[in-house]
Amino acid sequence: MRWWLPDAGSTFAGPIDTLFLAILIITGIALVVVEVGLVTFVIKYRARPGRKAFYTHGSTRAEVIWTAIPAVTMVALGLISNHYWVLIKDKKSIPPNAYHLGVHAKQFEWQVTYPGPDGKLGTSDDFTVRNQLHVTVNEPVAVELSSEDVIHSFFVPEFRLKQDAVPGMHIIAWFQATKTGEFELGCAELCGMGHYKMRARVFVHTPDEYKAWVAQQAAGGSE
Amino acid sequence: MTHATQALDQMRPPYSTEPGSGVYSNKLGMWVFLASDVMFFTALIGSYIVLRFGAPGEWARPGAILNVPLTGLNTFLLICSSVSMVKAYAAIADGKKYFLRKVPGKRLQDGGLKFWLLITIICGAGFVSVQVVEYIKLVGHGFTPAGYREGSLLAEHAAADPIKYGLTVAGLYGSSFFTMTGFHGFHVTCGVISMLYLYFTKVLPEKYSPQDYRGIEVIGLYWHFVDLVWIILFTIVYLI
Amino acid sequence: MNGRIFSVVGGMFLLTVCSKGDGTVQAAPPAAQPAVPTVDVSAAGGTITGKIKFTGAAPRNPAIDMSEEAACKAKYTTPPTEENVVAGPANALSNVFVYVSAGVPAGQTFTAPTTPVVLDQNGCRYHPHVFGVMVGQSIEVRNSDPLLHNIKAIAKKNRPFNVSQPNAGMTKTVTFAAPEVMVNLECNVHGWMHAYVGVRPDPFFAVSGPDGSFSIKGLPPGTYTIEAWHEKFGTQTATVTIAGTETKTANITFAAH
Amino acid sequence: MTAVAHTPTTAHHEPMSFWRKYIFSTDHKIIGIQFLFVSLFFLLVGGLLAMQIGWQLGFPGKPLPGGGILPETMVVNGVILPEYYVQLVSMHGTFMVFFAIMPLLVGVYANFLIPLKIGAHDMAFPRINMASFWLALLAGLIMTASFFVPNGPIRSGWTNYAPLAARPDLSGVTVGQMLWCVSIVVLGLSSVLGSLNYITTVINHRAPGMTWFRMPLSVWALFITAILGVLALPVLQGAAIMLLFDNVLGTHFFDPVAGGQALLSQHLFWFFGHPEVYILILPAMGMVSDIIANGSRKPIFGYHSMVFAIIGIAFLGWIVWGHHMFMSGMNPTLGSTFMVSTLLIAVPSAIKVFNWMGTMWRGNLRFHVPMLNAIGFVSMFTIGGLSGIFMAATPVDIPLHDTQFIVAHIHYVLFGGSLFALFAAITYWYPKMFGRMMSERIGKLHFFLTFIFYNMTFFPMHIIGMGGQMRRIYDPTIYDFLKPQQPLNVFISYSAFALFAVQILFAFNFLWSLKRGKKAPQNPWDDNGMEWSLPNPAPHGNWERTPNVYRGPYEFSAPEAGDKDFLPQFVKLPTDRDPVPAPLPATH
Amino acid sequence: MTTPTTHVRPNYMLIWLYLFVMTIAEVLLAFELPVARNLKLILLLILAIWKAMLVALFFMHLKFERWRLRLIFIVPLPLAAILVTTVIMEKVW
Repeated sequence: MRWWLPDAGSTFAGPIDTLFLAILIITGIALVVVEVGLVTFVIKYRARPGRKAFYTHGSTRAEVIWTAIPAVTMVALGLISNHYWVLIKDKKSIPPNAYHLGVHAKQFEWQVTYPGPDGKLGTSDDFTVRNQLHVTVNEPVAVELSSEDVIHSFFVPEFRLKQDAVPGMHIIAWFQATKTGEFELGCAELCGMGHYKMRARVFVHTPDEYKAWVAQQAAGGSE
Repeated sequence: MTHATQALDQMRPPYSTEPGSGVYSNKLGMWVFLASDVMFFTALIGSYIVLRFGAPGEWARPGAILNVPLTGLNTFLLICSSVSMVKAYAAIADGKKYFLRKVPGKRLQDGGLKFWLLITIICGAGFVSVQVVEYIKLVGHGFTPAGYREGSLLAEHAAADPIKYGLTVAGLYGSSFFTMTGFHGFHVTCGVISMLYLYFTKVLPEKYSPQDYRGIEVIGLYWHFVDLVWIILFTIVYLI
Repeated sequence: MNGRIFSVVGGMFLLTVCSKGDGTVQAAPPAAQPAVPTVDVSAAGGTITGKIKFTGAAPRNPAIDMSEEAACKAKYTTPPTEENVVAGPANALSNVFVYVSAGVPAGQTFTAPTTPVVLDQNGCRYHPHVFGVMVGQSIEVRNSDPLLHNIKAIAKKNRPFNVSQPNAGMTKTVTFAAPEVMVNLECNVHGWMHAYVGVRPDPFFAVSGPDGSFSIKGLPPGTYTIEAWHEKFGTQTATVTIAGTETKTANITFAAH
Repeated sequence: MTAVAHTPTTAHHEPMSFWRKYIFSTDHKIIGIQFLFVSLFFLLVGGLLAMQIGWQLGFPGKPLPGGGILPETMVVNGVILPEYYVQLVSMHGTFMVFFAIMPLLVGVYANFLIPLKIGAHDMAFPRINMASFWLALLAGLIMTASFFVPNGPIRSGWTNYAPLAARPDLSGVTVGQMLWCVSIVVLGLSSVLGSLNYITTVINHRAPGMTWFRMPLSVWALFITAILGVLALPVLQGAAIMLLFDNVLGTHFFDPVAGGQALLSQHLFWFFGHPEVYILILPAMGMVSDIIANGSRKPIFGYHSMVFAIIGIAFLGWIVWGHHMFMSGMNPTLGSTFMVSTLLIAVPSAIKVFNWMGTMWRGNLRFHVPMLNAIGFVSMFTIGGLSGIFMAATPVDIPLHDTQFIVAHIHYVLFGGSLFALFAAITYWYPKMFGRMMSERIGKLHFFLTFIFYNMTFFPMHIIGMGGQMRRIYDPTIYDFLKPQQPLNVFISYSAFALFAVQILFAFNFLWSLKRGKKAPQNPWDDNGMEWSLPNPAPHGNWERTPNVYRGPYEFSAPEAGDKDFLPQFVKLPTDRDPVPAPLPATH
Repeated sequence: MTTPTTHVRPNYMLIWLYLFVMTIAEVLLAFELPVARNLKLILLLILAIWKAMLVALFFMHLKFERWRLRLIFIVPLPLAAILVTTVIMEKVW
C-alpha cells in the first residue's frame, strides 16, 4: 500500500515532489483553519434559548485580510511553479545532447523507434520495438511523440512525466532517468475500449547494458 | 386568502416596476438571445479561422469554387431585406398600418407596415432560395462537406491545379463552408417563418399600433443580426 | 398531484429496467467445434483439388515478443513467430484461401451451414489464421487466454465491428451479411494478431493445408475460375472445367518477393 | 397569457385541467417541480451507472451481481466488457453533469426561486419556460435512448475528445455518438431559452424596492449562472454540431488526416466546459449562503464582497479553460497564463468560504437539516477547492493529470459541493413546493451517513490518484505499480455502495413526505425571503398584488426586529416608506 | 408608450446605400484591384466590420440605446476574441 507519490525515477521528481509537499502544507493549513473553525463555531455558537446572534454585516478589514493572503500565496505559488513548468515542458528546455527516441502511439500500443547504433533518428538502421521503452540512466532522453489515430497520453509515474500524443501534432517530451530498473508506461487519456491495456514496459539501463541491447536488437533486425 | 380575478391586471403588470434595463422584456430577451447567438457563431466562425490559420496548405483562391456574383446578389437581397425591415419598423412607429397609400404631390406611393414587411419576407425567402440553388450546384460540381467528391468535375480541376483549388485542405474548406453558411441559412429560414407567422396573425389583422409594436421590433432585431452575420460571413468566406 | 408525478417517474424507471431485460444471456461456451469449416454440399458433383506452392525463398516470419503477456508466452516452448508465410515441405504454401470467383450460375442460392466456425484466440494468436465462411454462417469467436483481446473486423462491404473479450472462456457469435474476400480481423491490444476470413455466397472455397493441398467439392458441371489469395503474395487465378463428378487438379504457384 | 390565480384551498374548483396545470404548465413553480422529478430520475440513473463503475474498479473481472439482465453487448457472463465500462464512465459523467446537477440547480431552483425571491408573479416568458423544460426532457430521453441503439452510447468520455469521438471506426460507436450530439444541441437550446428567461426576469421583473443589492445571494448566483449559461452553452452546441457533422456528413473539423485539429475540439469543449463547472457550483453557493444566514440567524458576512466574488468567479471562469489541457501539448506559455488565472480563482473562493465562516461566527446556530447540509457543503467544498490547487500548479499537475486525483477533486466539488447544497435546498424549499415538511429525523440521519460514506468513498481516491492510477481504466490490476493499491479500490467500492444505499433514505423521505409529511407552517424556517409571505405551496401567479420590498434579505437578529430574530423583506415597519415604482418602459 | 421616441430617426435609405456601395467595393477589392494580399485582407476586414457596425448601430438602433443594453451585445465579443486568439496562439509556438 502506497500513501504517497510513486518512487522518484527522474530528475523531475525532485522539484515536483517538493512543490507537491509545499502545496500540501499550504492547503493543509487552510483546511485545518476552515475545518477547525467550522467545528468550533458549530459547538460554540449553537442555538441556546434567550440568546440572540451578534448583528453585523461584515468587516472590511477582515475581508481585506482574507482576500490578500490567498492572493499573495497564489501569485507566489504561480511564479514558483512556472519556473519548473518551463523547465519541463518548454521546447527550449530540451537539452541539446538529448538522446532522441520516436514514440508512436496507436490503439492500443506504443511503438518505440530507436535510432540504432548511429544514434540518429530517421536513418536506415532505426528499429522499432513494440511496447518496450529502453533508455539509459542519467542521460537526457527526448521522446518524439506522435499518434496514429486518437489522442493518447504518455505517462510514466516514476518519471513524473505525462504528455499527450495528439494525432497531427509532433510533440517532444524529455526526461532524465535517475535509477535503473523496470517501470511501467501507461496511457492516461481515454483512447477507446482497450485504453487500460495500453501498457508498455520501461527499462532503464546502464550505458553498457543499453549499448548491448541496441546491438542485439539491431542485429536481430526485427523489420 | 381569496383571489379575485379582477386583481389580475394589478397582479401581473406587463412590465417591470423597478428600473431594470428600461426596455420591455421581449426586447431584452431578444438581445440576450442574440448575445448567445454571437457565441454560437463564435464557435463556428472561430473554428473556421483557427482551422484556416493552422491548415497544412493554402485555401482555395476566392472565386475558384464559389460563385461570387451569385452570392453578391444574395448579399444585396439580404441588405435590401434589412432596410425594408427597418422601414417596416418606422412605418408602424408612425402608425402606417396600410399596404400602400397615395401621397399627394409624390409620384411613388408611400409604403406601410404591410408593404415593407412583405418585401422583407420576399427578400428573405429569395435569399434562402438562392442559397439552396447554390448548394445544389456546388454539390453537383463535386464540392461537398467532406471535400471534393471523387470523380467529379471539380476533383479533376483540382488535380490539375491544386494550388488554385486548395486541394490539400479541400476537406476543411467544405466542412467549414457548409457548416457556417448552412447554419446562417437556417437562421434566415427561421426568421422568414417567424415573419410569415407574424404577418398573418398580427400584421394583416392590424394588431400592431404605434403604442405597441413589440413583435416588429423584436423580429427586426433578429433579422438585422442575421444580416450582420452574413456581412461577416460573406467577407471571410467568399472574398478572403 | 405528486402521487401522479411519482407514478409517471416510477413507470419510466420500470420501463428502463424491463427493456434492459431484453438482452439475451450468453450461455456457457458450447463444446469445441472442428476448426475447419464443414461445408454442407451434396457429395455429387465435381471436385477441384490442387497444391499451392511458391517459388523463391520464403521470407522469415518475425518473432513475436510476448514478454508483456506472460500468460500467452507460457503456452509456447519455442519462441512464437508471426504466420505471414507458413511454408510446408517442398515449398508448399499453407493458409491460402482458394475459392471459385466466377462460373457459379447466377441466381443459384446456397444455404449456409448451421454449424458455426470457431475462431479461437489462444496464446495470443488466432486459430485458424485464414478461413472461409458463407454469408450468414456464424463465427464463434472464443477467447482462451486469461487476458483482454479485442476483435476488430476491417471490412468494406460488411458492417465493421469491434468487440472485446476481457476474460478467458468468453465467446461471441458474429455473422457477415455480404460476400467479401477478405475481411481482416485484428486485435489492437496485440498488434501481431491478424486473421483473415473470406466470406462467400457459395460453399465452394477451401484453405490450403500444411502440405499446400486444398480441395473444393460438390461443383456442378461448368467452367470455373478459381482464385487463390495469400496475405503476402497476392492473388493467382486458374480456370478449370468440370464435367460430371470427376476430380480435376489445379496447382497454383505464387512467386515469393 | 391567461393565468388564473388559485390557492390550494380552492384547487378543486380549479377550471384548469390536470394536463394544463401539471403537465403543460406555464407556472414557474410547477415547471421547477417538473424539473425536480425528471432530474432526480436522471440522478438515479447516473448513480446506478456509478455503482457499476464501482463494482468493476473494486472487483475487476468478477461477475456483476444482477449483470445478467444486461445484454450481451454490455455484459458477458456477468462480466462488464471494457467497451461497456467506457460507456459507463462516459454516460455517468454526461447524465450527472447535463441531466442531473445542472437541471437540479438551474432548472429547478432558478425557475422556482427567482420569481418568488424577487417578488415577481412569474417568469418573463412563461411559455418559453415551458418549452425549456420540454426540450430538456426531450434531450434527456434522446440521451437515454442511446443505451438502446446498436453499439450503445458514447465511448469517448463525457468530454468527447476528438478524434476518438469523431471517428466511428476508432470508437466503435455510430448511432450513440449522433444521439449524444443531437441531445446536447437540444439541451443547449433548452438551457439558452431558460437562461435568457432568468436574465430578463431578474433584470425587469423585480418588485418595487428589490434593488440589485437587496437581492438574496441565491438570486445573484442564479442570475450570474444564467449569464454563463447563455454565453457558454452555444459554444458547446457549436462543438457538438461539428462533431455530429464529422460523424454523419464526413466533414473534417477534428480529423488531423485531412488537416483538422484535434485540439480544437478540446478548446471548444473546455471553453464551454469551464464556465459549465461554475454553472454547476455557483447556484449551490448562492443557496448555501441563504441557508447559512438563516441557520446562523445572522446577516451574511460581507454581502457585497460575496456578490463581487460570484461575479469574479464567473469572469475568471472564462479565462481558465486551458487548465484542463495542460498535458495536451499546447503552448507552454499559454499553460503559464492559464495557471495564473486558475490560481487566482482561489481568491474569490476563499472569500466565499471565509465569509460563510464569518456568518457563523457569533451566530445562534440552528441545526436544521438544510443548515447541516450547508455546513457539509462548506467543509467539503473547501477540500474540493484546495485539491484543485494541486492541479492548478502545472508542474504538480503532471503526475496528477487524468488520474483518480482529478476524479476525487471533481466529486468533492460536485458531490460534496453541489449535491450537499441540493440536499439542503430540497429540504429547505420543500415546504414551499409541496406544502409539507420533510422528516427532520430521517434528514439528519441521511446527512450524517452521507457525510461519512461520502468521505470514505472519495477521499481515498486522492491517494490512489497520487499513486498514479489513471482515470477511466477498466482494470487497474494489470499495472504492477497499481496492484498494491487494489485494497483501497475495494474499500472505495464498498463505501460507494453504502453511499448509494444511504440515498434510499433521502428518496424515501422525499416521496413519503409528499403525502405524509408534517403540514408546513407559512414560514417554517423563520426566514426573511419574499417567498415566505405566500402560502405553501404558493398559488399560480404568486402574489395577488405586486409586493413591496423594504430591506435586504439577511436582516436576521436586527435590532428593529424586536423580540424576534428575523425581519422579512416584505414586512413594513412603521419607519419604512413604500418604494416608488419606476415608470414602465416604453413598448416600442 | 410613456416616453416618446427621443432620437432623430436616421436616414435608413442612406445607410442602405452605404452598405450597397461598400459591398461592391469589397467585391472589387477582392477580385479586381492590384493590392498586396495582406493589405487586402486588412481592408476587407475593416470594410466588413464597418458594415456590421452600420447595421448594429442604425438598423438595430444600438446608437440610440442605453449603455446597459449595449453591454449585453458587447460582452460576448471579448470572449470570442479570447477564444480565437488563444487557439491561434496555440498553433503558433
